[in-house]
Amino acid sequence: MTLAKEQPSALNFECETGNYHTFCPISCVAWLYQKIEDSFFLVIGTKTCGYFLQNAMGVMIFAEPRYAMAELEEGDISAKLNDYEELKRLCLQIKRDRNPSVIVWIGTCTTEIIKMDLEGLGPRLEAEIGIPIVTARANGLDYAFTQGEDTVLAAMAHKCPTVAPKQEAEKKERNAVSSLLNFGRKKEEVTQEESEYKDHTPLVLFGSLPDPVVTNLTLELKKQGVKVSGWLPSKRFTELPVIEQGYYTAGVNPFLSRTATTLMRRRKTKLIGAPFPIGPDGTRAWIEKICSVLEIEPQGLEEREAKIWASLEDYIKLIRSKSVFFMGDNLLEISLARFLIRCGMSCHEIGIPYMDKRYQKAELDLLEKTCNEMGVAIPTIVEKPDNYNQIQRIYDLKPDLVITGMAHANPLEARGINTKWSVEFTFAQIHGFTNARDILELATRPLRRNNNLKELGWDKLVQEEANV
Amino acid sequence: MTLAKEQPSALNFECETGNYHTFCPISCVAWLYQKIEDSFFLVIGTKTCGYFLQNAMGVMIFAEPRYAMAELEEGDISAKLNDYEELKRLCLQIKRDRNPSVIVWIGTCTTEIIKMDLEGLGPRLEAEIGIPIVTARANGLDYAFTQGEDTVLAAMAHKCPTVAPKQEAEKKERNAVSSLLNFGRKKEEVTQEESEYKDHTPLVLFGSLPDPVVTNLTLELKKQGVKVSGWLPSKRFTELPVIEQGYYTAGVNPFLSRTATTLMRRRKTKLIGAPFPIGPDGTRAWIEKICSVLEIEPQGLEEREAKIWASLEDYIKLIRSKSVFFMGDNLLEISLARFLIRCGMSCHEIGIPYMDKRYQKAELDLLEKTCNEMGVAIPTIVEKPDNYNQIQRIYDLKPDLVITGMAHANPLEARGINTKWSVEFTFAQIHGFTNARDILELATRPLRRNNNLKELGWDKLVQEEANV
Amino acid sequence: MKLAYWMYAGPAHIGTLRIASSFKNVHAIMHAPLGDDYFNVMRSMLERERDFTPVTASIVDRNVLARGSQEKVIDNITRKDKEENPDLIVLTPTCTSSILQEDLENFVTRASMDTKGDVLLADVNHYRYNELQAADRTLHQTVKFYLDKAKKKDELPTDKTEIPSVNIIGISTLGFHNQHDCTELKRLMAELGIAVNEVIPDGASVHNLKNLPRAWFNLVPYRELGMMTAEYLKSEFDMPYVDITPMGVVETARCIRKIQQVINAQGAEVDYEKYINNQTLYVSQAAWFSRSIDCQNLTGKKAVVFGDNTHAVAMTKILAREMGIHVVLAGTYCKYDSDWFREQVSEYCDEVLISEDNAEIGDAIARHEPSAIFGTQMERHVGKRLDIPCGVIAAPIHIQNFPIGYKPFMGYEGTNQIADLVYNSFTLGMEDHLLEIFGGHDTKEVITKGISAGSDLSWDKEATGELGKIPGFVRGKVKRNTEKFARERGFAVITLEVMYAAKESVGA
Amino acid sequence: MKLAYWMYAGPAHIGTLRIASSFKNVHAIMHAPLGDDYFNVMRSMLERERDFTPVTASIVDRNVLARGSQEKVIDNITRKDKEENPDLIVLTPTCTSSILQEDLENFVTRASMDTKGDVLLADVNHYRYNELQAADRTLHQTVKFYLDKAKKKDELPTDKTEIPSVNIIGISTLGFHNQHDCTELKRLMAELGIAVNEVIPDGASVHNLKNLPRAWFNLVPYRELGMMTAEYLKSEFDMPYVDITPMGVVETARCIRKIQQVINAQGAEVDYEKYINNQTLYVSQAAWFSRSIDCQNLTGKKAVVFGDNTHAVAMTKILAREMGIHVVLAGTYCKYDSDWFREQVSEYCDEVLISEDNAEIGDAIARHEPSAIFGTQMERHVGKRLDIPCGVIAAPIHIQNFPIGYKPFMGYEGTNQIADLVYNSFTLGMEDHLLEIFGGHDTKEVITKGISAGSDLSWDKEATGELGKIPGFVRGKVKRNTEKFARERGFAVITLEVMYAAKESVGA
Repeated sequence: MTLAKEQPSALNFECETGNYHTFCPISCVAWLYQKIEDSFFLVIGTKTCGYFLQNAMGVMIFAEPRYAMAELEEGDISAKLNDYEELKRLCLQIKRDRNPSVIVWIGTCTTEIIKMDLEGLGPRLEAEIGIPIVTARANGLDYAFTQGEDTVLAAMAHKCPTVAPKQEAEKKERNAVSSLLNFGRKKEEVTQEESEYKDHTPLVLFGSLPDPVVTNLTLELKKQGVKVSGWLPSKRFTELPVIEQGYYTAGVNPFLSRTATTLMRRRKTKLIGAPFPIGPDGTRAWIEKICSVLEIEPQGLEEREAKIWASLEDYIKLIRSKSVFFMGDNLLEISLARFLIRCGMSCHEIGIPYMDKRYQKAELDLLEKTCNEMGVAIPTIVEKPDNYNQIQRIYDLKPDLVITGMAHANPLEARGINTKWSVEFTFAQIHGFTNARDILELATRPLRRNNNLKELGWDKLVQEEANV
Repeated sequence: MTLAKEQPSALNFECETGNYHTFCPISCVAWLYQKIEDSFFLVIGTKTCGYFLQNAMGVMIFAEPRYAMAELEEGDISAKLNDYEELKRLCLQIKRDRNPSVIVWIGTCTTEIIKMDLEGLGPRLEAEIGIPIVTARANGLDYAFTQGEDTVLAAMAHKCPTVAPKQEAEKKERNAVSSLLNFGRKKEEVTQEESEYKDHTPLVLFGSLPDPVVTNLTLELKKQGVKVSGWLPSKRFTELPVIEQGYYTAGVNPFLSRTATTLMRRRKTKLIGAPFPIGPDGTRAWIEKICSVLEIEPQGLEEREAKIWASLEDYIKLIRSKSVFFMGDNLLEISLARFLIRCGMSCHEIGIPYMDKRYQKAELDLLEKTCNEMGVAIPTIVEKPDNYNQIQRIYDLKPDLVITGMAHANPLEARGINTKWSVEFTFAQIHGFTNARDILELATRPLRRNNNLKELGWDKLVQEEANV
Repeated sequence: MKLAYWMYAGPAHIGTLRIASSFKNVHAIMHAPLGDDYFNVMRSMLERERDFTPVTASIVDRNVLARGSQEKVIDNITRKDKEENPDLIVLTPTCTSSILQEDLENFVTRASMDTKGDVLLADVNHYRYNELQAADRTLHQTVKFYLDKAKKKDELPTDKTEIPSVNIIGISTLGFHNQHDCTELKRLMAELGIAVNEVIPDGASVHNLKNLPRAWFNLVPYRELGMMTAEYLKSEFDMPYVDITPMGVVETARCIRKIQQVINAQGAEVDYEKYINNQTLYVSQAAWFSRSIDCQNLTGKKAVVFGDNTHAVAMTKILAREMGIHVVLAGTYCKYDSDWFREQVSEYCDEVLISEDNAEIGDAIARHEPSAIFGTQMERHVGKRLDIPCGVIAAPIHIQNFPIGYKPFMGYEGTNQIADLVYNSFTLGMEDHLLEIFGGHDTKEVITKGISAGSDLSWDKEATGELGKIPGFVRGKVKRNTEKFARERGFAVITLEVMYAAKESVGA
Repeated sequence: MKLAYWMYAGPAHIGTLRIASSFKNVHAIMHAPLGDDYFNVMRSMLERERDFTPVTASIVDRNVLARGSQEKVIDNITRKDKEENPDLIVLTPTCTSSILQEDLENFVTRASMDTKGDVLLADVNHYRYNELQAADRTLHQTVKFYLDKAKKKDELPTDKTEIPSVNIIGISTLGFHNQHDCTELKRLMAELGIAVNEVIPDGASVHNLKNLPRAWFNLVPYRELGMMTAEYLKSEFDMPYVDITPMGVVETARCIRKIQQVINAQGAEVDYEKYINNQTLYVSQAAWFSRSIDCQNLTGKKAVVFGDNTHAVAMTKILAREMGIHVVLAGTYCKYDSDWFREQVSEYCDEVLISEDNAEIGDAIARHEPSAIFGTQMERHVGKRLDIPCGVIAAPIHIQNFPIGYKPFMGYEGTNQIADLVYNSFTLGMEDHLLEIFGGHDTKEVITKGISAGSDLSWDKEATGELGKIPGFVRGKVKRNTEKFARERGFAVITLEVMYAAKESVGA
């Protein structure tokens, strides 16, 4: 793709509302049940939902994970059976077999269509069987892929305690992160360390990240004197953070607009709108924004960012001046595009399943700013893209790299187009300064590999005629 | 094979001194290094010896067992190198890497031919490096397969202490078996238990058996009030049994004639000549003979034997009136033939690599008696059989089962002849009352399997013409 | 409602899509919410398919739900007809959209007015039938549609092929080793002098379906897919079919003998006995393996078999009859066809289990403690937990069931592959056990010495905890690189901060 | 002396016997002590050979040693000549008997006076050459013997075959996947329109050796076996040879292009480019696998390769060049041919290791911590210890290298098999790691519930100890049966006596 240097312009949004492929939002179960160790997820849906989790999500390898299907049968659909009694039977069995601290009900398209009143049933059953029940409508009628997590966190936000339990406050570290960080230290040390923090209104972060990334981001903020009071979700449901009115909150992922809204409207917190901590540029901007809101002067971030960029040079030289095309899958597209453009790539089109321009405002601004600074054309952002049309555009544009869902990668590769699965960015550890390298490790892999293969003359592996 | 009922006659011995196949006597390393847990076996020989142990003995699966080759190279053969210095270098390395309680040198055909003076070098090196060295000439010029164990045990017999260490005698159970049996009991119980034993001259058993079989036979004798003072070999070299002049000894395997002689001539013990404890008949005869020599009246052996026989009926009915042919491999042939004849089989020929008529006298007598009682012809015993001739005889005789070495089994099966590897009897637990079942499990396996296959018409799987 | 941790068969629309996308130049429109189109992912990922899966989701979202989906569905059908010119467009709902009780038949009628190709609504009840049944029905529906059409147009050929010929029915995309089985069946037919008239649905053109009746007989190798079609062709066109799965030496011979009988009844004069004999005894190595010493040592060992009807039945017979292995339990998840299963296996095993509940099967395995399992991926995991080796013999499919190398289950090469599977299942397990038996004697220290050459550095508790969270397969590397970094910079204690600094600096 | 725990190549006589017993109707007499004849065991066991191995040991024992072995050796040669009528009897000593420095050449001369068949003494120094070198020499010696003989008798054909033809040199018994490679090479030659003149030594008759020069060229697929013969045929008969191992897509193409060049130089006019292109892109799945997403995820992963020259070189090239895998170390145990190895691999790997010492290789693997190993059985065990998956690519042979199912390493099907091997080596390891990563979250209790349903019985310490000695894979069963027995008879505590009673009673 040869780049005609255009004059930078404002962001251009389109909405194709086409037939595009992405994973079902119930996917979030696959990572959330691992993240929240004392949880159990019950997906209330059909064989179609269950087979998806089992076979397409690749969680087939787990014989008995802490999630299950409540598989709706003909009697459930035709409303011959009593929903409450059925759910009670299943939840009692789960209680008996696993005894989790929380059961998360994942509603699906089917429960929407048959209008099953999960929000009504949940509290009744919770009271009757004595296990907290969280109800999330992670259905494909309203949401795409990663937004499933948004529905769960938004629902879970209601379960966070309003005030810190006063009695225990000193005896025991309620918050999982700080007890993790203080693991093995004497109490005096911990108390002493408190003084390293600046005095500020408590801050709660939201978004499900693997534990090492949680630690990493918490430490980055600690370096600036910012104390993270808690994360939503926590490692255990029993350790959900306290959220009092007036606390600050900040998200780490671009697909959490509903959770952000819930925290603002229902829990009366103040949202810090920042770019997301993906890439050294995003991470720096995220920390700076948090610091600025908390009225703290950030220290050494510029040097830090510069050092990280310098350490990425070996990867960056592989993609500089190359072009990338996002088909749209996991809602991380804007942040990734912004980072890759900062790395020197150009980007013609960013497909994205859903675009909340308000929640992503800071990120969109940074994208525009980045394009201007790097002197590349501002991409078109296509919401709900039509995959068929996109493929025609890819044939025309011949981008050096296409970031796409799992259904399209092999066929595009067979046609000589480099691809990377977007879903890998969902599962990899990509947040913060130190993980920027991992994003590039993933993004450059097809280029490194296919450069190698190019010499072998295996560019296109499809025939016009049917294969023998 | 239809059996013409012949009149029983005396045993008929032949010696073909032909070209027969059996394993090399260094094989014993494979089980002895496992049996004696603090040992290290060093086989002093050529690549031929090493490759045998590695590939043919099937010990290929162990990456680093407690044995190794001292591989003779051209300089060793041409005597350009100093044997003592070379062996010292290797043994020091073994000491450094593994620090065993004993290093057993296994001499081979090559050390015989180049007349390496292992017996002379051993004591010198032992004194210099401070690790006991046992030297055994397990070479194929003089011995066959299982006789390798005989050479090692005969050499090890010299290392057994002459008198029990008096100081420690009460403090600590020196003997491995009794400490095994008394494991975890209070001392009073042990003392009290001593009274269960009759008073008799100490008895030491010889022959390497897996630990559960050692326990089993020791318990069988205990039931009769016979106390086993020790086993040669013991589980650890440091726990070799005390052997005083005048002790009784008894062997558990038919291939230990050299060990028996050493114990008699060098250690002045009295050998109890008995059939071997293989099969309920042999086990009973063995116990009876030991009791009789120790002047103890055995209790309940007849009922015991009868009960075992009754429990074997499901297997015995599969082989009753069938015929077996021994090609000769591991020297267990006489005992196995005697047991199988007692089970109702007939046997035309017993090939055997080596026949010590004196050491096996009681077993041979029992064989003859068994044939007479069962009314079957007495087998011809062929020492050092010629395998080619045997195969011609097998074609003529069409026995129902051929017990043979590993080289002949598949070709015989392909010609519709049922076979069982003799080597399996070497490695299986076949001694004592309770293990009789395991012998029949092995012996009947080809019959059970091939009965099944016969209906499928896959009797012969070789063509006159070359296969496609 | 049913509490389900695992499913053996997929939902109905997967079966329909397997048929539709197996045909050449047929496109499917799936009327479904976002995310239900994961069939495309499975095909692309598991089969490493080079082409785009010819399935398009006509997405049902909140707006569509409010407005009704007729317009969108019809638009998508006619659009796809123009874009790709398929011979046929198959419309299918999923479990979810089928609840809407829309008149999809009417959508199809409306759409087909504007399309060049044919349009068909897959006629399956999504709550009564599973993937396998739906596939069988959709294949039958498609075949009947084109034969009826040809009849109406008077284009049905009336003659038979000159030489004996066969239709192989039931080869489809995402089927368990289907591609290799098909290759092997074609080879077998060639060796028997039988022409392959059509293979359906995989790679077939719907235009050629009208030629099906020209074959002398139909071969249905899989019990699960093709029987309805074969029955239909028998009742409508009097075509005989052979439904003996040619798996294992005995059943392959029985299948060939049945073929001989069927074609000789139509005037051929073939005698396949010599071929069978030669293959059995000298070409295939399986019969010889059964007789060899290796297999002798498997005699009487206990095995559990579980899978779909086709494979569980075949494996049970092979293990019991050809290898003398003791099948303590044979089971299937094809509940809808359980009578046939019982009839086939009952004389070859101690116990029969018909169930779709994986916990029940897991418990049965734990109870029997077999030496080996032959089952699905699910049983393989049960086996891993119980330390029992498991050979995978049946779907649900997994990427390992799409090997690149040639691995049929059927025909004579199939018998070889199965012999290897059986042998390796038992003996690889055996190797672990041998290592365990002698484990205490096999010193492990020496060789592992090379890994951690005694560290001069200490890790504080936080860092140790963090290290523990790193996946095992990279942990060693991270540890080493971090220590190297710390050593170079003179840190004596590794803290979390040092760890992250190391990661930034050297990518540890 | 050398302290050796493991050997990569066997002793010389194994090489000689592999050649002798590969030929049809050739018998070998091994002049050796009892037990040295384990070659017969290896052939019978590993290859599951149906026929008796045509090797007889003429046993050297104490008596023979005293009297001299001449009489016995000659007797055995003449006896075998009468019994089996072999075309040729090959006499070989072993390491041991070669020390006796007897005039074996003279024994042979004496014996051949009384034999109908030919008699040959294998001319190998047993202390200087290993199995591979000895095999190469014996093949050369045998070929030369028969070509000299034919020359002397003036029976050498002087013409070439009508169509381009090849001798495939180096296929032998007990070779690593040799049989399947040979089948694949024959298929490849057939597709190239090249006739196979002779395959040696496997299945060849010594009488046909004189026809070797009729072929247009020789193909030597394995570096270790056949080069001496090919060189001899080149220098004596001006026959060109192709020694490019057709393993992997790139090298297979290079081999075919070289063949094209060689036969076109002799007047043929072939162009294989279209064939190569079609096979590479559409028939073999390996090139597509290399480009597919599955393989993309292997990019840059580290691997160690170790084996014989042929396979280690080929795998290194395939991994580095065709799959983008980072070969951190490539090694061989063929020390005698190490220059060639270095030349072949040095541009494809970081480090080269030439060694026969398995500890050195194990340490190198531990140091590199690769994601996968491709090596011999030895490296597989190193991998097991270090928890690194290993694909086996080279001898020493093991029964698993004689699969019943078709598994060539060479040619286009070989490329498929290798792709599977690579993929499975990495991903099966990956599966374990994934389970480990999520292990803590994956509750194991429920499914194992079925195993130990809470025992009401206690085991005393002796019995517990004894139970512990029972191999793990039967321990559960013994425990259960013993408890059942004890429960039925009302024992509350299980002692050693109860255990044995149970064994006798119920076979526990």
